[in-house]
Amino acid sequence: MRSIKIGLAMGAALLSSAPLWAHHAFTAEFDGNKPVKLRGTVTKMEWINPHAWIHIDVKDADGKVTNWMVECGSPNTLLRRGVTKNSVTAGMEIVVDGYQSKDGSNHANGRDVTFPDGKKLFLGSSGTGAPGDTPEK
Amino acid sequence: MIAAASVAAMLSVTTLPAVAQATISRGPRTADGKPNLNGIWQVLTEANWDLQGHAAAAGPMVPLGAIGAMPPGQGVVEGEEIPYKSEALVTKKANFADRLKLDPEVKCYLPGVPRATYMPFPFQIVQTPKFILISYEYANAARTIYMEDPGPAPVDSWMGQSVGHWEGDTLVVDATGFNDQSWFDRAGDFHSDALHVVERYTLHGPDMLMYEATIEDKNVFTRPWKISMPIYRRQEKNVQLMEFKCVEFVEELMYGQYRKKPAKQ
Amino acid sequence: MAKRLWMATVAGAACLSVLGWAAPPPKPAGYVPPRTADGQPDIQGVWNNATITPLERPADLAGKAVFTPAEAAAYEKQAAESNNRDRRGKDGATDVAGAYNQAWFDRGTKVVPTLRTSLIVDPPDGKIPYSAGGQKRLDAAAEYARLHPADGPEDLALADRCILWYTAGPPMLPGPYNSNYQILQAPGYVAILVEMIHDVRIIPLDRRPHLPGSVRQWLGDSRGHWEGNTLVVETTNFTGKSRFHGATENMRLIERFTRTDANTLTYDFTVEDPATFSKPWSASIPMTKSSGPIYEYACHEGNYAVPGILGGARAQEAATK
Amino acid sequence: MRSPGFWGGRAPRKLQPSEQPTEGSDSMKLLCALVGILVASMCAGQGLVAKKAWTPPRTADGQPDLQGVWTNATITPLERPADLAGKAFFTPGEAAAYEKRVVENANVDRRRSDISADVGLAYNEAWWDRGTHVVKTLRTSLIVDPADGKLPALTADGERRAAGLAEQRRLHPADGPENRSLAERCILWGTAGPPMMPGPYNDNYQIFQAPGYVAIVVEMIHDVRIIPLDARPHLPSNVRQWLGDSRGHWEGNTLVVETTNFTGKTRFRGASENMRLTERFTRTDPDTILYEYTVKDPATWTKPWTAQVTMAKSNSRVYEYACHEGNYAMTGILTGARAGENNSAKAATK
Repeated sequence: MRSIKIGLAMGAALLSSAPLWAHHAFTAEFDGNKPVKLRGTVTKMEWINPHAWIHIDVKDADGKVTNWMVECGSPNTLLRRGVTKNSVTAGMEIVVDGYQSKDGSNHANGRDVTFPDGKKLFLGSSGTGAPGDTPEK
Repeated sequence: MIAAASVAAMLSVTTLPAVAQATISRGPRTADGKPNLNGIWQVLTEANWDLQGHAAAAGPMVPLGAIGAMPPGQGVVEGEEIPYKSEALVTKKANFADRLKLDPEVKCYLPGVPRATYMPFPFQIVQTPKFILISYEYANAARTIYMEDPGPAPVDSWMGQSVGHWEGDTLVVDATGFNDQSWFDRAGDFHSDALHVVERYTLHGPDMLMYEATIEDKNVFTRPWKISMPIYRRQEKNVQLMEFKCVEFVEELMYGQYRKKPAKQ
Repeated sequence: MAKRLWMATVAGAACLSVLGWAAPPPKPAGYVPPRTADGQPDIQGVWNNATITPLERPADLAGKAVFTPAEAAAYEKQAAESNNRDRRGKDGATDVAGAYNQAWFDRGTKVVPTLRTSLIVDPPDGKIPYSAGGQKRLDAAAEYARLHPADGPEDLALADRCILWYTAGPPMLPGPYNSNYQILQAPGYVAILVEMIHDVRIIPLDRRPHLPGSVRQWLGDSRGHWEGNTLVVETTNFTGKSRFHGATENMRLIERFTRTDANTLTYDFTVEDPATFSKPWSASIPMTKSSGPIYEYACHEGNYAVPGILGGARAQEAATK
Repeated sequence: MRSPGFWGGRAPRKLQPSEQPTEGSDSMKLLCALVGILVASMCAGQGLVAKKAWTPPRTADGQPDLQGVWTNATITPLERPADLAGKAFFTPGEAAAYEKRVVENANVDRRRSDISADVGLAYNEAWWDRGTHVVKTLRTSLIVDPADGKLPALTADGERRAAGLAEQRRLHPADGPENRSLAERCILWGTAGPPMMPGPYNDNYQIFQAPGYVAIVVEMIHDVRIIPLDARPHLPSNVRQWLGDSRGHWEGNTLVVETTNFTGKTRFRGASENMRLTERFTRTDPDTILYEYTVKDPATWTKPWTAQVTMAKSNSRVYEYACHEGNYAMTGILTGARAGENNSAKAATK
């Protein structure tokens, strides 16, 4: 009983005390009032820090193609999970659910990046299955 | 006959470069019996301005005057010429012409390999049996040389992936996994992501390392080519690497135009 | 053995003539120069090459290679008078070109001891043998200079710009003042400190190769070796901007330094540049021992003249508009 | 790092009695005395009473061997949350419950209804690596001194400076690059510190030792701390560095590192450039380094404070984290701010 109470209290504490920011404030770069949902074809994947960028060609209803850049996280995290530069290849079709940049350029954050069937482009979460998650023998 | 042989030996000795003749001392050793490369090192060469031999020249920035000029260098390329493919030579020349905009060093970007070695900044080697760390003062760049091959690099990077082994008393480093962003010098010498560098570090006495790098990139060069230079131990009392975190120094250059109140030109 | 030596001498002579080293070998007057500790003939000391003998033979001396002693004395007297800057010019332009009092000049007062009428000893006419191409470039450069006398600093003489004086050369020619040199020798090197613009020529003697062809220097790239008591210096890698009598960057220079007596260093040089000269040409200048010292000639640091010349040109342009 | 919220971790599952630092014993005894017999028995149950210390292996030159790749990712926060006031340690059961809840709450793949919060979550969970465990000591905060797990009170000067910085941030959130955090500028991450604090991902370190030196490669922004052990003097005091100037020595099996010469721009929790940092690295078992640091800065805090983080051995590698080279975000943030200003100006003229 006691431990449950503590658990509940901790959850509340976490929400109140943990602003979820990455390398930089995404709220400073992307506009919450401009949600975008893009379905496109990967043209290039930049495996760079501080953030990886996926370049995609998005075709609109009239058939006009626009290139978008989609901001992701630090590649290093994924490298520890076995991802390599061959994991994302040009021609892959993906769906990006995110927010457009405040300056109006064709940049969006990859708030949720999936394949068209809804499966996530990258799987994994903190501390699960990462090679480094188990101590070295 | 004996006399002839000794004359021949004398002749061959005198044709060796002076540095090779100086290999009298094998230098210090680590506990595991390897040449001890630990220490703070720095080149004394103008290779960072241009790997090839070059006369002094004015720099690209008039207000910098003599501070910004290019010091002359005799060149560190074996055979003098870098064997560019013809179309790559065009790129190199264009790089040089537009170097203020394009040289990654201007923007405080990571130097890559081998340029990190001959930047005019010291670096420190921390040598352990399984890993050798090279910490460069410029842009706080760092490389770990893996003495056991960890397998191919998962993605390309600026400093690449380095795998080392000992050939006798020479540390041989095989470096791959580079992106195509770094340059070899301020003269616009460049490479693609197919770059493969083999470096050789050999102690000549306690205070000098002979450095060689063989550079191979089938997209840019017609054949592998080699540079070499001595690297000297910094011997000042209490010498240490200091910070050259230059990002701060290029923020105005790179982002000044986006300021709320841009500085007046 | 003797035969082989003889053959080598013949071969050497042939080689010399092919290279155009037509300068007469200095008289071996029996003088044996002292040696440095490492065995080089000792040419150290402060030397001065000031002379009133011109590089090229004046037109009115055509056909006359050597003065008699009396002619030399007359020539020296005349030169001293006409050179005397204390004598004011006949018009403003001439007078202003005189610049300043005679005391500031130090061109020497004597012709060379050989009494030659020109420093050039080959060709025999004492003239630089320009090729057609060389003359054309020279004329074009003169025309350019006429049209653009002072558009920018690059239009001024190298000496005006404090970049290079003829006294440094190489070849090292006498100038109107400060024609002083100090030679120092160390194992493997001969160093020549030129007073004008504190240029130093450090000449390695170890037969190393020249700098890469892509590297070009105002003073070129010198390599030396001893032939008997003569220091022979070969210089290449000049810049295309050096402008030594219109020569191109491919000029090749051979200098020969021979101490012919305690107080004389005979300096001979041969210039080769087929793009400019129809044949190699040679000159000979005696350098005289001097008590020194060499003083600092910082030039650029106090060169008020460049803004003065350029500012003057701008003012003149504004006035003629 | 402006994000104090990511205490990720991969602590091994069980804490051995011998892992407790000898240094911690006094304060732990004091704590036990303060909170009474119930807590004391809990402490004992978790093996906080030091037994015979594990002896670390030695390097060839005789240093205790700290070498290897280590991660300090943990979900334990720096300061004890208000609702855990008075509770210094979890029981193993409480820790497990806490870890489960935090991991669930943190999962960013769950979209948030608050749009601003949702944008702030940036990208999918796969890119994050905050850890899933509390520190091995089962402490509820990284701060161990003061005993309440909170930063000590700011001095009047410290408060004034903190208020000034906050005001500066409010008035000039993105006027130019220097208004942004050091991490956003790719100058310094909290993982490098020093002190070296866990962050939201890539909390990895590789320690190298050679005679006379300990070198710590910090994955974030490839910072390297090379710590001389020869008792040399610090750099002249006019030389100020982001990472300060570190000098180390061994006290038994503990590496003690003193760092001074910080810049006034380093901004570690509002500290001044005169901050003096003492770090203590003790390898308590093959897979654990107990990392403890004490911050002294009388200009900022009314008294020194001390925190502990356990670092876990990792079989991963340290990968290159080039940051500045691909920092498109700085341009995006500044142009975003300019776009916002233009919009406001247009709205005002309508």
